[in-house]
Amino acid sequence: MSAARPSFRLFLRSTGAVFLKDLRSELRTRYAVSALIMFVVTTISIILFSLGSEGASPDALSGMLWVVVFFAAMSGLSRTFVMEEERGTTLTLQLLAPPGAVFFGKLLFNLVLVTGVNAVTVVLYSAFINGFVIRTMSIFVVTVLLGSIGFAAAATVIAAIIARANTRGTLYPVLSFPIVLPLLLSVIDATRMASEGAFFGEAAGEFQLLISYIVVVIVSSAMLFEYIWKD
Amino acid sequence: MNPGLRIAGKDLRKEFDRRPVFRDVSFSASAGETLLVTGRNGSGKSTLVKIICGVLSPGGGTLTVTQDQDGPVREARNLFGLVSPYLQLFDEFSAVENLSIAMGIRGLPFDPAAADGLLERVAIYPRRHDPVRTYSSGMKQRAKYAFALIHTPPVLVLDEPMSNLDGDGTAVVRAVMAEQRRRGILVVATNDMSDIETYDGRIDLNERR
Amino acid sequence: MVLKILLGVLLTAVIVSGFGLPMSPHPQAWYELPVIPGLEEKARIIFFHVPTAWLSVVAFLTSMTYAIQYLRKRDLAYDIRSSAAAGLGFMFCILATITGAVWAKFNWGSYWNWDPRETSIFVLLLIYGAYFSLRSAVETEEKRATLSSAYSIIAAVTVPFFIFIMPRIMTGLHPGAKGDPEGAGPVVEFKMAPNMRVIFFTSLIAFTLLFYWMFTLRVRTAELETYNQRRG
Amino acid sequence: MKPKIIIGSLVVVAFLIFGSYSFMQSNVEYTDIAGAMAKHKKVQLKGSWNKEKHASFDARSAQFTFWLVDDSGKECKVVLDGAAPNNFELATSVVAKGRFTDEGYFHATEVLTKCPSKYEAQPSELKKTS
Repeated sequence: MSAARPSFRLFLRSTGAVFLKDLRSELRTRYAVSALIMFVVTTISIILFSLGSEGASPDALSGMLWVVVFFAAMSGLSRTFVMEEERGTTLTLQLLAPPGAVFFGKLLFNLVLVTGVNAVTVVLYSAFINGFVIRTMSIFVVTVLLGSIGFAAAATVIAAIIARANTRGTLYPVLSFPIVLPLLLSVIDATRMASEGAFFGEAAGEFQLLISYIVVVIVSSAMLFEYIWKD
Repeated sequence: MNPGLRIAGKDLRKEFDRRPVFRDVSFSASAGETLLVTGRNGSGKSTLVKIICGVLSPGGGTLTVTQDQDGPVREARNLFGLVSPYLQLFDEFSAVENLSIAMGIRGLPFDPAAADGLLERVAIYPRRHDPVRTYSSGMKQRAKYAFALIHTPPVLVLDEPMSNLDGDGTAVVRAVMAEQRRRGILVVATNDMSDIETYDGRIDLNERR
Repeated sequence: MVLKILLGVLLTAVIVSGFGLPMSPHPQAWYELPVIPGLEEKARIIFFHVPTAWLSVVAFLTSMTYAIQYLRKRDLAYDIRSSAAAGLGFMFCILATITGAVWAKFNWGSYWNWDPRETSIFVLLLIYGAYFSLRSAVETEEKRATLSSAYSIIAAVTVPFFIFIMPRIMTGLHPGAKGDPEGAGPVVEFKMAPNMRVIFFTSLIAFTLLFYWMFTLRVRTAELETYNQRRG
Repeated sequence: MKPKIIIGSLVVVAFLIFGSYSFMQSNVEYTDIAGAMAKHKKVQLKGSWNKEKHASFDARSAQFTFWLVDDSGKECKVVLDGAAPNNFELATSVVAKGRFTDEGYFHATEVLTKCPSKYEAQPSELKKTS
């Protein structure tokens, strides 16, 4: 097809518009946010009940934080794409936006969603779980931030895949787990370092790994998205 | 308007599950012309419509769209407007919001006055601020016309143009079709020959299996 | 034909020599395998365990290569190859897991230890499992091919991160793991008596040929099946 | 289209390599007791088990305590979270991963044992036979 060369500014505008559309829709329906927050509250209280008066080792507690995050993310992040498919608006978006703008718009939305939810999770978790102490705040903050970006990146592309499949609900955790596992192991390790009181420099290796994971997943998803998105 | 505009398909074909839906579909249309697509259910009308609009890639063959040299150059996706039963609006938003979202995602400037004019024309102006979810199916169909026309597309593609419409609605659609014929290319996919008065080219998918 | 004869000869040689050659604490003749303290007769499983693990990785890479080819050319023939390789890979992955677990039971005391290598084979199993559940969840053939290709590529680019992260959080029992003073090289770099090494590498070659043969067979049957479906 | 794929693939490969460096970097450095005391960070302490001093497992705190001698002959107490590692008695040398605490012992999160190489005939025996 002969058409104008897509200009980068136009592309950014489309991306922003997709993001804003999802954000406004979420603010209006609050579907994903309420599900996510309820999930976080439920899992944290289950952890509280099962621990009872006994404490757990800091290692186990820093691992459990990410278990909460993982399952919360699994319950909410697929919504962006599944919702379009369920309401039949996938074609509408295909008509309006270039594939890349859809991908980055949705990625941005998931990023905002997961960062917000993770912030709430971390605050609730530190407030209610007694044995969970962070000695090196800087490591922890960077870990939560990079972890959120990584989760959003992996979740977005998997959501795009399962939205096009027939049985969605059960498929999402099955497909995500092997993809997210290296990220999960890495953030758990970094959180453990933060609770051990390691120096910021000691976690540099983890951060390097997290950053390269994020870039690799985002770049390869962006390349593959066009194929996933178009029938 | 749009004198250089032309769409042409050559030997288009599509398969699903290795079963051919259609093959050897060739056509061309220039500004001011109407293309009619007919064929019984399952003959691939909607598939061809999606291929023309660029949301589905053909299994083979080529589709060429030549833009008018004089006018402003548009991105490929902004050349087309589509109305069809399987196209859904974002139903938690109102009609006006849908139009502004569409223009935003297309990367084009949104003109509220033009939107209001369009909504008036398709007669849903009084309820333009209600969520689309609350509309009746006929109103949704009218809203889709506004959605397809807001960026004044050089090529307007109508799949089952009259579905869910009452007498007033069909009159509005006939006016839209006549206007599009003057301005650019009109593609209509239907089996109801009363939907359309004249056409310049016809693709009968029953012969293209 | 040549391939099948060669494969038969090589595999027979590996099986006979792997199981049959005597072990001696002081190997003198060329055919005597050394007795490895702590392993003894159990060492023989290495000729079969490592090749299966190797093949599950080779199959994964083959599957991914054909997945890329499919996305580029949109030809379902590549998807048949991609899924055939994945199917074989899944089978070899299960075999590697079982032989590994058996060996671990007799050497380290339990079937499963979450050693880095065990964890990575487990992840590979998960990926294969996810790949096939995705395939079964999509009805249209073209869509199934596209989605599973995309998934296998995404999975393939994240697998290396396991190799980067695993040794840092777990202690290795496997030879070549970081716990080993010899360093963190791949499995085959450990020291081995020369005659064992010959059998070991012959076995790797034989199994790779076996994979190639099974792969072409599966592709041919799959192609015949679709041909029949189209006619019938 | 094409250049996008090529550039994308290059970026993916570059960052995979970048990520692999994190793996090498994270190899916590090996040191002896004096070095470990001087640095207040996570190190890998290399030495061997002093078999004359008692090594014990405290079931209540789930910690294993033993004494480690490094190559310079210096000695220190090591407290490991968890049970004694595999083949601890057979080990020719051990590596403890962790850091020195203010209480003056080495707090290890992990202890690795180095056993004789596994797939070779015993070198001493080879000498005898040849």
